[in-house]
Order: sequence, then structure tokens, then C-alpha cells
Amino acid sequence: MKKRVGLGAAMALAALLIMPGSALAQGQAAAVDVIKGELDITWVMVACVLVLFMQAGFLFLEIGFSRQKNVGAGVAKVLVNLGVVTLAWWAVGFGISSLTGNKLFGTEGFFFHHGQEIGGVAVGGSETALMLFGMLFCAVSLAIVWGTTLERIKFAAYAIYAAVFGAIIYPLIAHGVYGGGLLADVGGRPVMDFAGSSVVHLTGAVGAFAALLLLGPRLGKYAPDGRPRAIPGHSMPLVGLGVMILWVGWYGFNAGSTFGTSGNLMAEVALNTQLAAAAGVLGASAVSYMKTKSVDVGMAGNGAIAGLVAITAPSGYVEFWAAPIIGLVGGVIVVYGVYAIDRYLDDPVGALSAHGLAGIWGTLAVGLFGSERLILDGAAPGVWYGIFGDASLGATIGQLAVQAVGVAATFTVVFGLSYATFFAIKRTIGLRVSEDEEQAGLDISSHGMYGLPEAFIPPEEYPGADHRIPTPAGSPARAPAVAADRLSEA
Amino acid sequence: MKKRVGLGAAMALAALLIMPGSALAQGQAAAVDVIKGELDITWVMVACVLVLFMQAGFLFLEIGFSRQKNVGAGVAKVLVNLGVVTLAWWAVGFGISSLTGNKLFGTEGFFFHHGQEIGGVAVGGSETALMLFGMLFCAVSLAIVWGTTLERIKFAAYAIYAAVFGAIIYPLIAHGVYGGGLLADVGGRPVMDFAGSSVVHLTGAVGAFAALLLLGPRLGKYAPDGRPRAIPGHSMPLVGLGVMILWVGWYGFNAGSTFGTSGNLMAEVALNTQLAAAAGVLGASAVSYMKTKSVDVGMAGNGAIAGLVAITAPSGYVEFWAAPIIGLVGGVIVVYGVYAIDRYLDDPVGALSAHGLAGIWGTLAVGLFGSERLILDGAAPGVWYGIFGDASLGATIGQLAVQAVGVAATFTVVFGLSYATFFAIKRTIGLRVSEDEEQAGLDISSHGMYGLPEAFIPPEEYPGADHRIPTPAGSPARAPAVAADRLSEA
Amino acid sequence: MKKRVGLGAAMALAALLIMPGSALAQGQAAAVDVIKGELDITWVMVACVLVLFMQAGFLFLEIGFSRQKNVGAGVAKVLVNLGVVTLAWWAVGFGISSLTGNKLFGTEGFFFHHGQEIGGVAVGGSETALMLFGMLFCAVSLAIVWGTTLERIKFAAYAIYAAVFGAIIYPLIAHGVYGGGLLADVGGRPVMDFAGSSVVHLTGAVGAFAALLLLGPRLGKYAPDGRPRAIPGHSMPLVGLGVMILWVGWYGFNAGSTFGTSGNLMAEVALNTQLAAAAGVLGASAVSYMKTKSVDVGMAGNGAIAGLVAITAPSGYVEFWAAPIIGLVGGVIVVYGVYAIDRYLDDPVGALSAHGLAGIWGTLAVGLFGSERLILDGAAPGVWYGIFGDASLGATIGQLAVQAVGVAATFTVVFGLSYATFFAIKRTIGLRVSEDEEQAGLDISSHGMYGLPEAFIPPEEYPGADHRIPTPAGSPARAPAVAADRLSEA
Amino acid sequence: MKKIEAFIRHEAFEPIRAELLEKGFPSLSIGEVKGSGRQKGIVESYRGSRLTVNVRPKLKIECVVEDRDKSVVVETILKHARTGDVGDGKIFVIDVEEAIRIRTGEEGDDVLQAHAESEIPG
Amino acid sequence: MKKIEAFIRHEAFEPIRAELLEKGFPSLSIGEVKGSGRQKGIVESYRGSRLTVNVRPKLKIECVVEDRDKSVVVETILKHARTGDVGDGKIFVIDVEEAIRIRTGEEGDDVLQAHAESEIPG
Amino acid sequence: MKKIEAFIRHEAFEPIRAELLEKGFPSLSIGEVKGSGRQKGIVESYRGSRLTVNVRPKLKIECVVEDRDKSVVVETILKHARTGDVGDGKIFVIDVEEAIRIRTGEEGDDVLQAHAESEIPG
Ligand SMILES: Nc1ncnc2c1ncn2[C@@H]1O[C@H](COP(=O)(O)OP(=O)(O)O)[C@@H](O)[C@H]1O
Ligand SMILES: Nc1ncnc2c1ncn2[C@@H]1O[C@H](COP(=O)(O)OP(=O)(O)O)[C@@H](O)[C@H]1O
Ligand SMILES: Nc1ncnc2c1ncn2[C@@H]1O[C@H](COP(=O)(O)OP(=O)(O)O)[C@@H](O)[C@H]1O
Repeated sequence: MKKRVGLGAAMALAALLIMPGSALAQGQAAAVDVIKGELDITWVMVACVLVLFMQAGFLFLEIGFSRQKNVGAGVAKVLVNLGVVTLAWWAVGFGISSLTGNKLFGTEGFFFHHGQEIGGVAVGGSETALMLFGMLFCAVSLAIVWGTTLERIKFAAYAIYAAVFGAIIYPLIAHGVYGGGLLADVGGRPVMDFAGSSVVHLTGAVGAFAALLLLGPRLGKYAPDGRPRAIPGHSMPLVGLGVMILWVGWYGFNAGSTFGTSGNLMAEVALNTQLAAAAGVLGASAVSYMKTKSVDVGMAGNGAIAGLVAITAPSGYVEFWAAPIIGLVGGVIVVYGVYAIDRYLDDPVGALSAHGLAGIWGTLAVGLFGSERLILDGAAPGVWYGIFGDASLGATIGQLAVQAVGVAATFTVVFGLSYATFFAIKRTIGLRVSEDEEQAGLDISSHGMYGLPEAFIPPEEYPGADHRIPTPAGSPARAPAVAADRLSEA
Repeated sequence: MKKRVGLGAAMALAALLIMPGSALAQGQAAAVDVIKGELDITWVMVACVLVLFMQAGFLFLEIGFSRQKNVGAGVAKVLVNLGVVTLAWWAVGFGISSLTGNKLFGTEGFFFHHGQEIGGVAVGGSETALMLFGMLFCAVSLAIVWGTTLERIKFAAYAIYAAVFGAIIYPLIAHGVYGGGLLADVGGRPVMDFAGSSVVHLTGAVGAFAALLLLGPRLGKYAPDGRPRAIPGHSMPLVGLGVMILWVGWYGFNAGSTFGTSGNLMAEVALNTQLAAAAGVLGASAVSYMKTKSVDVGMAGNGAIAGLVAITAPSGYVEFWAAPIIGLVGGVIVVYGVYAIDRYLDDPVGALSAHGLAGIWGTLAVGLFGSERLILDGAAPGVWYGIFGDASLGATIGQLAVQAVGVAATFTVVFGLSYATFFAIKRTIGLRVSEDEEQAGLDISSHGMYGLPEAFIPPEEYPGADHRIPTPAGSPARAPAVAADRLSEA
Repeated sequence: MKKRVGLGAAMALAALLIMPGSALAQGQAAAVDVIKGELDITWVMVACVLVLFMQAGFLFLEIGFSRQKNVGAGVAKVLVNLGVVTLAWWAVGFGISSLTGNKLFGTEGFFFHHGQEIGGVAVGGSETALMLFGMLFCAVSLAIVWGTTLERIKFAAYAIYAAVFGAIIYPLIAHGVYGGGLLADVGGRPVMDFAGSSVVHLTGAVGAFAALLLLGPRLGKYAPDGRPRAIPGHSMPLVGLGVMILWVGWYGFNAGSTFGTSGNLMAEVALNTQLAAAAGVLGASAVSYMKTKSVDVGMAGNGAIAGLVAITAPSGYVEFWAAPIIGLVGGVIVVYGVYAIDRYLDDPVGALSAHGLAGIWGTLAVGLFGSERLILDGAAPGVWYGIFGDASLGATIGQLAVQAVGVAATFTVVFGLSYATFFAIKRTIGLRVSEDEEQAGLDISSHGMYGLPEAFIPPEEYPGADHRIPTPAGSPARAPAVAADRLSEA
Repeated sequence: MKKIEAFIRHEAFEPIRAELLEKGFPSLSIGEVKGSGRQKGIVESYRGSRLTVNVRPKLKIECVVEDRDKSVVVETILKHARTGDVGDGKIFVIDVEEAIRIRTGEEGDDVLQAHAESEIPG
Repeated sequence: MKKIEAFIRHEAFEPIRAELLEKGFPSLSIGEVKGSGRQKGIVESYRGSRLTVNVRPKLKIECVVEDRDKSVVVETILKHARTGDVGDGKIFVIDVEEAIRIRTGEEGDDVLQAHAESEIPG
Repeated sequence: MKKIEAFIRHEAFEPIRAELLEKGFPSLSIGEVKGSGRQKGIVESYRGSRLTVNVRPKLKIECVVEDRDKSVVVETILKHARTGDVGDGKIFVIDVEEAIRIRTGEEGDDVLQAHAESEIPG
């Protein structure tokens, strides 16, 4: 689908060139072709901006779900991770992910530079845009990983895993599905994952799962009798900020995965995205209300994200009516998922559910609802059309199975590599801060200062801070020092 | 470098003009037409993203103006409302708003889907983009409603009104003005409301007004002697975040209402928007300074919003010189409006002034400053041109009257339907939480947990939280448990 | 108007189809040219939105680095400044910056309006877009100025300097480099500053430096023995928000400075931007870790900004491999710069280092790494190519010298004018609030209310606030008043 | 001299302060405390888990007065702080041996509450 | 009656509260304080500068009991608050002259901790 | 033993703490309180409405010392806390019956401030 859209448009225009007519018209056609190319890339660039912005979304989701003593660490983490993954992708990752090489990995595009030949094409502006888009997807996937590790992982562990993830783990999966790798042809059918429910979100969640197994829960998360205890994050407003930024960014994530404007397909993808996110919120809110007679704020946010994750794979392949269904189920899954997982694993932001379970659901949903009109060549439509439409039921079930294979393969590869990486980190520099450092909070113990200093340092010790009596604006006069007391008493 | 790129391309194309042409040129023309269509839709999609982002703007305006005990509720509200209105618009609202049917409501486009015939056109990508743009406008209008209801309205009331609003109330107004309804032809002249000072902002504010009349003020807002008391919102930084996001989003809201790039009109609309917002800030700040000898932070923000609301209707119809005037007046109005309304009605964010009064002013401003060059066919320019230019004064006054009719009709319809809806809610499930719930805050009473837990739950009860002595980063060693005390004393 | 635009364009194109032969092709060529123009402006408009958003980035950087008692003042400041600079640029600044007039200043474009002739071209949509883009750049430059003045400058001083800056100071520099002024031809070579490391960032930092010299440090910043004391900002999460918004906005800032989509150069600029920002984070984090054995959160953020500032001038002129080097050096410089400057000057956000030193470095870096393929006509490539490539070493060193001249000239002009302006303010209305006002905080003393009221006003005095026992959601019943105590005890 | 320490509900403070001021007792101090008594804890929920908070926010008033004024203060507190429901709080009286006004260094009963008319700022 | 004032580490509170409740002493108050004692200050760093914090967060428990119950409370606190390291804190005992339950206005030893069975809410 | 309770301005704390430490009194506790006395309330404005705050932030120092050390502490506080303006605060002295060091369980005057040289950590 992806690449093909751009190619299709290019071919259509190229076809025009063989029509009879004058040389002027031919020059014209070339000019039109160039503009069409630039228009496509303009849209991709807009999408890049939106996907980059998602880093802020993940940041605030994490910060909001952290306690006050750990909020600064999140900032350092997201910046350093984005730094590492950017360079890792540029130097190595893009090459491995690229549409070259063999079924397992790409072999061209390392240390990406202008004029470099990749798959026979010399790198120019449009190739650069697509490479950047891929980089930012990789960064999103990485950001998901940290959701389970809040408030206790060592700072150095981030940076190391980020390098491995950006250079190898994510690129392998991306190559597998988008780069002509093994998953692009599973017994003749491609795994369909329009924007990455599986490639990006499940991958991130599986990395998170591997980390969590080796890391263990936060101190105090489980009562002596094993029951989970609530450790409320410090700010729902910041969680809300994170969710809204992600929602907005997802327009770039999904609708940008059209790689251009042909047929204005990006608008259809965007509407699917909006409908699923909406239904995700409602599904999660309804379930959370039914279970506790109140709408848990964080769950409403997780519902939005689950809806978005779930529609990510199908967003370019399904009709509008299917999107609310896919989102709603995503929203329901995420609440039950958080509740169930919380009994055994300490996942402060709910990444395993929102990105993992919803990512699996979304990938399978393509096999349930994929529309003939939109799916990839060689793929079969969804089982729905096998039952209610005139598609062959067998073929549709086959496609569903292929989608499941995609999920299983992604899980296996990412889990294996991630577990090995985190295991190596644990055995060498260690994965977790000491108990004292955890109790004190990562801000002070790993970064030397609280992220919210005035919440921790008493006012009388804060330099230059004192509680002198304020002279509110509009007071008749300003007098030096303590005499102001008298003034403000007037 | 800079300029030269564009010039180079232009010159290359100009060179083509001297070559001869043919039938190929006709295929070309079609291709050019397609690209132009895609370019228009690309701009609309960018605008969609910006208008969606405005939800975050409204969210932080509300959160900032709330007390700490009510900040999480805002997050749940904005997510659930966005969810409800998205689905309501998709299923019903868009159809009612559409450019089909009769003078009162549209009749095609329900359960919007690909290929569906609406007004004789089959739904494709570009129709989808416009439908999405309309949906997000409706969501903005709804978000305005909640400004007056903070800190006391029941959660269920949101969701119910959101459904009615998204399916019926807003669509009726949108159909009236934009969908060929009654207001598109008032005695031969159209009501001109470029991006919705009236359709979107006044509509939201009137819904807010109806809600407030039935809801009453917050506990403690009025002293026993009836004087209003200040109930300061908890965070001006978050108000500032909201204002800045709205300002940015408004570029999509106004400049996206060109529905394309023809004539690069979107740039003119954007500059008008920027100038009016700027003048709105200055107007509000100046008045607030004159009245209190200090610049009220929230008022500066309200001034920006009032400037933006005021320019919304005229943004595509007036020359640049008029924009600062329109914005300035908007900024002045909002301060006096907040002061005056506060005496009788408890509107924590100032929505009645910023969206209501400024929305009325903006709609009328088209009748004062509308420029011949830009106005709709059939409309007359502004009274200014009647007095100082060579337009017929009578015609211009007639247009001003038509604008007033637009305001009055919008007010009447929205107020009637909204009051009825809220009245029904009040009589059935109730509109307002109990006094105890209000005192305790909506976060804990409606959502089961504080939005800022560490501000309310004592540290010794917070699981896993204790005040163990921090071992700051860079300390020589990390030791288990209490022994760390000794270390950090070194 | 609305719908009509799209339809109108379509109809115009359809009309072309019935035109015969070469005439048709000529019409076509014109149509193609128009669309290309609109596409370029569409990209510029996207960039405008992103650059406007940077205001929010600067706002949160400042707020995060302020103490709680000064957080509201930042909001009022950014809004009022944006207001003033917008109008100043529209009325005067753009004219002075414009590509007209003499070597020192432009002479056309005052009170910018439609149809106005500027440099022989009548103002239309595309000229408007570029004027708006320039305005928003000016606003960015101004926002940088305030970084050094936090927590003690008088409110009125902002507004006055903003007017001078927007009308005169910044426009002079912009004219000098981009408007065909003195710096566009230094002994035959142009100063190359693609998006403004020097024009925008150094200019802002120099204004900040002038302000700081006249303003002095915050109370308590220096211990009696002269050693600097830490005055931690109140929120690293908000600093993180600011950094992420700036990073995203910078895609518009740099990649928008292509002024269009030709050759998809904007993608190359964006990738350079991303690589340098990433390396900036890593450079600053590494140095900060080496010096303190912990990663200072604010420094990681400053590293990102320094990387971005450093790449701003070279972003359109260098190959990808140079970007990480430029960013890394920027990140290293910023940490050493902050440490060194802190000993003598109180710059709470590190603007002098992040925008000043990194801006100088970035401007010089063009002279080191500028690539033949990308540089301006008349310029020489970087010294690197003189040493390792086949460019003339002398010529490349000459270009480096020209870059240095650009830096020196910018410093001199901006410092002179800024110092004079601030000096005049100091002598008339005064530059600094009283000690009492500073102690009490600008929020209460200049704006009449705390920006975070609940952090300062005791709960028992807060109207309508009390600590009545919450009845958590999901409780069996809601009872009036104090009886709720009993319920919640069940 | 006696120090009266009262643990009360927050909402009772404003009327107590106002009435004491009127009766000539402007001087007192308050602090935020959390108390446990016969009120049960509050159960909160978060993402499906529960959190029990066993202490409740209360306000502690401290007011030092001459021996003979003790009962006026105690009664004023009782009057406004009593709702009749569990959680109203307690008043304790403790003996104070010395009192010094920092501003003047004066000692004794006089510094506690009474003011020379001239001293009260406008 | 005696008032027991103890300055302890935060983490000691939960076990103390739980054991006192079990032993029939549900009533007490706590407040956040900062203490300086033999623990040294904490040095923090920020953007290259240093900040020394000389006081540490501690919890102050206040519990008024009948004379004869004093030692039970003191021992319970000692039991849970002692880690053996510097910074464990102190306990002080002060005499209280009067105690009044605001809800009922009753005075005397009875109001301090004991409850009629019927009074204890479900 | 005596407990000295002083209500002071925040900015006076650092010099008091430093001088007491130097004089051999490292141990004390502080807490945030709000006080009302002869200082008038503060009027704030917000969106055109007014808000009056009647109490002002003060710092409460609590320091228990042997009887004979009382006057040293009182004088140190007086020295640094006095500005001569309304709002300087008060010092109260209360008798303490017992004092226990939690870390060791020791009782009596010795636990209050004095330290064996060996005990003071590096
Ligand atoms: N013996 C006590 N010592 C210290 N504080 C107490 C004591 N008794 C009550 N309090 C304080 O008073 C508050 C209310 O007491 P509670 O026993 O719930 O009310 P009531 O006396 O009306 O039954 C408690 O939360 C606590 O702060
Ligand atoms: N004499 C005192 N007066 C008031 N508070 C004290 C006194 N001694 C100790 N404290 C409180 O107890 C805390 C712990 O005291 P510290 O001397 O560090 O421990 P330890 O008694 O184990 O040596 C201090 O931080 C302070 O809050
Ligand atoms: N009798 C008292 N009881 C309790 N606190 C008091 C008493 N008198 C003064 N205070 C505390 O001291 C602070 C300053 O007292 P104030 O009367 O304003 O100053 P001054 O004694 O200099 O006239 C008050 O805000 C309050 O916290």
C-alpha cells in the first residue's frame, strides 16, 4: 500500500507522457510530476512534525503517572532517548530497516547521506523525508518501552537499550513488515499493518514487558499479602496533556502513513483514527464506570490511546463503520487488561495494555474488517466480508491467521532481543537503582535536584525565598524591607 | 538561496510556456486539477490537526481556572465529550448540517460512509476531509459550553448534552449559515461568518449560558451580602498553556476555513487572526491595568481569546487594518464583560464574555468592516465603506442588520434547545452534584481519586512514599536502607 | 465564499480542458505555476504555525525555571510581548526589514496592506505569508531576550523594549542579512545564516545580555562571599514541555526557511535539525554527567536547544554528517557556558549560553562545514572542504571570516541599541521592581494574585474551599452536609 | 498563662477567628495537621486498586491567653466548631510559664493579646 | 493527662498508628515538621551551583492520654521508630490541664481515647 | 526541661539555626504555621473580585532544652527575629516533664542537645 500509492501516482503521470502531443506538454507533465512529488513530501513533513510531537505526549503521560519525586527524570529520559535513537537510526537502523537486502534485514542506507544509492535510487529530498518519518516512528516505539519502568530504572539502562533498539530491534521488525521482509509475504499474503499497531506499538510494549520482568515492581506496590496497592500518579492534568498531544500526533502517525496525498486517502485515515479514538474513550469510560461507579480519569486517557493503537493497523484498510467498533473494543480491552495485569506486574502507565493488548487487537482487526477496496494487493479482506459479504470465508480466515503470525513473530523477535539486552545490562551495570535511591526518588538521586524543588525543599532554606509580606499590585507605594508590612496593612 | 529557489522553479515553468501544445495537454489538465484538489485538502487536513489541538487548549483553560480539587475532572470531561461529539456528528450531526435538504436542516450524510451520495456527490477523500473539519468545529463549540459549569456539574450531564449538541443543536446552526439554510439568505443577503464567531463561539457561549442559569453559582462564590468573591483558579501557567494552544489552533480554525489554498487567501486570514489576537491582548491588558493598576494574568489570556473570537467571523472578509481594531475592541469588551457578568453569574473561565460577547461583536464587525474585495456574493460591504468609501450606506447598514439577525437567530435557537435539554437533565438525573461532593471536589467525588493526589493525601499514607534521606546523585556510594543516612551526611 | 473557492478552482481548470491546442498548454503552464506557488505558501503557512507555537515553548522554559511566586508573570509577559511585537512589525518593522531601500534599512512595506507595492510587487497572499513568517521570527528573537530577566524585571519594561525591538532592532539585523543589506555582501561574500543562528538567536541573546548588565542578579543569587547559589526553578516537567515544543517548532523555523518545497529541500533541513538537536542533548548530558556524576535535567534541555540554535544557520547549507558534530559541540558549549557565566551573571534559563554562544558557534559552523552543493551563490564552502576537499583553503577561510564579521556586526548593533533602550527605561520608569516586590514575587506584586494561588493562600481562607470529608465516587449514597462523614466511614 | 490547643475542622476557623478578634483576642496561630480519632479512614480507588487514608485533615489552633481569658476562648471555639458529629475534635489546655513579645522583648501577661490603642495599625 | 510529642521518621508512622489503634488509642494528630539535630544537611546540585538543606523532614505525633497510659504510648513509639541510626528523633512529655471533646463539650480523662462501644461507627 | 516555642518570620530562621548550632544547640524542629496578630490581612484581586487573607505565614520553632539553657535560646531568637515591626512574633516557654531519645531509649536532660564527641558523624 504505502510505497505503492506514491508509485501509482507517479506511474499514472508517467503514462500520460506516452500520449501523443507536443514537447511542451511533456515538459509540463514532468513539472506536474515534480509538484505532485513535492506535495506528497509536504504532507509527509507535516506528519513528521506531528509524530515528533508525540514524544511530548509520551513524556507527559509518564510524568503524570509518576510521583512528584520522579518527574524530572522523565524529562531527562525522553530527551536522551530521542537523542540516542536519532543517531542510532541515522547511522545503522535505517539501513537495516530499508527496502533492500534480504528477507531478514536491509543492507543499504547506513550513515545516511545525500546522493547515497539505496535500492538503486540516489538519496534526495523525498528519500530524506521518508527516512526521517521512519526515524520518528522508531522513536515512538522506543518511548512506549519506558512506561513500565518508571520510578526505579537506572538512567544508563535507557541509553544503552535505546541504542540497541534504534539500531537493531525496531529496524528488524520494520524491515520484516514494510521493508519486503519475511512478514511481507507469509504464504503468499502480506501481514497488513498500515501504520504500526504491531510494528510500532506491540514492539514497544514487548520491550516494556521484557524490561519489567527483569526489573520487578516498585517498592510498596504489593502489600505483604500480595494485593496490589494504588500508587497514584501525581498529576492527571499532565496525563491529559499527554493524551491530547498523542491524539493530535496520531493524525500524523496514521494519516501520514499514506506517504502522500493521492486520492486524499489521508482524510479517510484521519477520520478512522478520530472515530476509533472517540470510541476508545467511551469504551474505557463505560467499563471503568461499571466497575467502580466512577470514571477513572487515567482510564479514560488509556481508552483514547487504546483506541488509537487499535486503529493504527487498520486505519488505511477499513471503512468508517468499522472504526468505532475497533476503537470501542480497544477501550474495553485496556481497562480489563490494566486490572488483570496489575495483579501481577507493576505497569504504572498501562503500556502493556494500551500498546500491547490493543496493538494485538488492532493487528487482528485488519483480518476481521479489512475492506476489499483498500487492502494491499495479495491480501484477503476481513472475515466480516467472508461471513456477510461475498469474499471467500476461507481466504479471509487465512488472512486473519497471517495477521496472527505477524503478531507472534513480532512478539518473539522483540522479546528475545529485548530480554537479552536488558539481561546483559542487569548483569553488568545493573538495571535498577538502590532501594534508598528509589525511596528518595530518581530526581534527587539520579539528577541531583528535585524536578519540583519547592515541593521538597523547605522555604526557609530556599535561597532568596522568604515569606515577606507581599505588597499587592496597585498598593499606593513601595517601601524598602520590613516597612512594607505597614503599608500592606493599610 | 532562499528566494532564489522559488524563483528558479517559476522560471523553469515560464520557459515551458514557449513550447507548443496538444491533446496530451487535456490529460495534463485533469492531472493538474487532481493535484490542486489534493493540495486544497492537504491544507484542510493541516487545519483539522490544528482545530483538534484546540481541545487541549480548552482543557487547560478550564483546568487552570479550576481549584486543585477539580483538575482531573476536566480531563475526563474533555475526553468523553470529544468521544461523544465525534460519534454523534458522524452518525447524525453531519447529515443535519449538510448542504442538502431544506432551509432548516440537511437530510443526507447520516452514518457517513465512503461512496455515499450527498447532494449528488459520492463521498471520497476530499468530502471526508471537509466532514472531519466540520466535526472538529462542532467539538470546539461544545468545549466552550463547559466553561461556565466548572467545579459543580454532574459528569453524566456532559455526555447527554454533548450527544444532543453534536447531533442536533450545532448542526442546525451550521446548516443555517453554511449549509444553505435560512441564514444564508436573509432578505437576499447572506449572514457572513467566515469561520464562526457566531456559528461556533456564540453557539457555545449560549449553551453555556443556558447551563449556568439552571446550575447556579459555586458554593461560596457570593458572600452573604451578594458580593462576588474571588475563587482563584489553581494555575495561571496552565491557563497560559491553554491560551497559547488556542492561539496556534486558531490558525487552522480561521485560515483553514478557506477550504483550500486558492489565491493563498489563507495567509491573509492568518495575518488578520494574528493582528486581532495581538490587539485583543493589549486591549484587555490595558483595561485591566487601568482598573486595578496591575495586569491580571487571566484577563490577558481572555483578551487573546476575545481577539481571536472577534476576528473569526471577519477574518476572511476584512483588510488588515481592520483586524487590530476588531481585536482591540474584543479585548476591551471581554474585561468589562467579565466584571459585569461576575456580579450576577458565576462563569469561572469567562466564556460568556470571551466567546459570547466577543462572538457577537465579531459577527457585527463584518457588517462594519467587510471589504468589497473579499465579501460573499450578494453581500454588501461594511458600514465603514458606506461612510468613507463609495458603497451605498443603506446597503451597508442593511448588511449590518443581516449580521444582527444572524446573531439573534443563533441566540434564540441555541438557547431554546439548550435550555430544554439541560432542564430535562435537571429534572431527571439532576444537573449538579451534592454540596458535599462539590466541597470535596469533583475529582474525588466523581472520579474516585484526586487529580493531584500528593496535594491531598498525606505522605505517610502514600504507598511506597517516605521521606527517607535522599542520597543525591554523585554521592560516593549507595548503601542499603537507613545506613544511607550516614553516607549522605559525609 | 467558502465552498465556492474549491469549486471555483475546479471550474477554472475544467474550462481549460475545452481550450484548443497550444493555448490550452499555455493556460496549463500558468495553472501549474499557480499551484506550485500555492504549494510553497502552504509549506510556509505550516512553518508559521510551528514558529508561533515556539512562543509556548519559550513560555514554559521560563516558567519552569522560575520559582512558584513568579510563574503567572511569565504568562502575562509572553502574551503582551507577542501582542506588541505583532503590531510593531506590521506597522513598522516589516518595512525596515524588507528587501527594499538601502544597505542599512528597508523603506517600503509600512502598515502592510493588500495591494501595497513593495519592491515593485503588489502584496497578495504569498507576500502576506512571508511577512507573517518574518513577524513570527521576530517574536521568537524577542522571546529569547527575557530569559535573563526573570523574577525581577518591571512589567512595563517588557512592553517598551518589545516595541523598539519589533519595530527597529530586529528588522535592522534581518535587513542586513536577508534584505540585501550590508551583511549580504561582505567584500563580495554573503554572510550565510540559513534560518538565523545569528539573526534571530544571537540577536535575542545580546538583547538579554544588555538587559542583564543593567538589571543585576536576583536577590540571594550570590552568597556574601560572591559564590553563586542555586535557585532552582520550580518545575522541570514544564521545562521539558518547553523544550519539546521548541524542538517541534524548530522544524518550522529551519525547514520553513526554505520558503517552499522545491527539491524537497525542507526534508534535508529537517533531518539536519533533528540530528543536531539529538547530538546537542547527548553532548550536554555527557558533560554534565562528567562534571557532577548525574545528568542535570535542565542541562539536557539546554543541550537540545543549543543543538537546535547551532544548526539553525547551517541547516540548509551542510551535509547530514556535519549536523551531529555541530549539535554536539553546541551541547558541550552550553554546559561550560552556563557554568562559567553563572559565576558572574545571573541568567536563570541559560539564554546567554544556549542562544548566544551556540548562536555564534552555529554561524561560524557554516564557515567550517558549508557544502558546495548547498551554499549561496558567491559564498565559499567550509574550511573542512578547503582542508580535505578541493576547495581553495584561502577562500574557505575568507568565508569563515565573513561569518565572523556577521557575528561581530550583529553583536555590536544589537548591543548598542538594546543597551541604550534599557538604559533609557532604567532612567525613566525604572527597570527593576523593588526588593519587597521581588521577595513577594512578581505574581502578587505586579499582577495582584499568585499564579499558583493554592500554594500560597491557606485553605481556610480560600473561598468555598474546605476540607470536608470527601465522599468518594462509588459510595452508596450522597447525603447532605456533615452527615456525609458518617457515610464515608461505612 | 494558658495555651489552648484545639484540633478542629477547617471550616470552623473563619467564624472562630472573627469572633475572637471581636472579643479582643486577635492573636493566634494555626497549622495544618492530620488526625485520627473515631472517624474511619477514606477508601480511594485508582486504576482498579484501592488506597486507604487513615488520617483526615484537621486544623490545629494555638492561642496563648491569660488564665482568666481561657474560658472565653474555649467557649468561642466550642460554639463554632461543634457540629455534633464524630470528627469535631478536641481542645487541650496547657500551662505556659513565660511569654515574650519579640518585637519589644517585653515579657508577661500583657504581651499576649491586649494592645495599647496607639499600637494598632490602621 | 499527658501530651506525648514525638518527632519521628515518616515511615515509622503507619505501624505506630496501627498498634496504638489496636491497643485502644485511636486518637492522635500528626503534622509535618522539619528538624535539625545530629543529622547533617543534604547538599544538592543544580546547573553547577550547590544548595545545602540543613533540615530534614520529620513527622510530629501529638497524642494526649491519661497519666497511666503514657508509658504504653511511649513504648509503642519507641518500638517502631527506633532504627538505631542518627535521626530517629525524640519523645517529649508535657502536662495537660484540661481536655474537652468539642462534639459533646464533655471534659476530663474520659474524652481522650476511650469510647462507648455504641459510639464507634461501623 | 523547658520547651521553647517561638513564632517568627521565615527569614529569621537561618541565622537563628546557625547561631544555636554554634552555641551547641543543634537540635530543634520547625513547622509552617499561619498566624494572626496585629498584622492586618492582605487584600488580593482576581478578575475584578477581591480576596482577603487574614493570616500570614510564620514559622514555629520548637526547641527543648535543659532549664539552665533556656535563656540562651530565648536570647538567640530575640537577637535575630526582632525587626521592631509589627509581626515579629512571640516566644512561649512550657515545662517538659520527660524527654526520651528514640535511637537509644535514654531519658533525661542529657538527650536534649549535648553529644559525646564520638557520636557526631563526620
Ligand atoms: N487524644 C488526642 N490527642 C491528639 N489529638 C486528638 C486526640 N483526640 C482527638 N484528636 C484530634 O481531633 C480530631 C477529631 O477527633 P475525633 O476523635 O475523630 O472526634 P470526636 O472527639 O468528635 O469523637 C482527630 O482527627 C485528631 O486530630
Ligand atoms: N531538643 C529538641 N527539640 C526539638 N526537636 C528535637 C530536639 N531533638 C531532636 N529533635 C527532633 O528530632 C529529630 C531527630 O533528632 P536527631 O538529633 O537527629 O536524632 P537522634 O536523637 O537520634 O540523635 C530532629 O530532626 C528534630 O526534628
Ligand atoms: N497569643 C498568641 N498565641 C499564639 N500565637 C501568637 C500569639 N501572639 C502572637 N502569635 C503569633 O505571632 C505572630 C506575630 O504576632 P503579632 O501580634 O502580629 O506581632 P507582634 O507581637 O510583633 O505585635 C502571629 O502571626 C502569630 O502567629
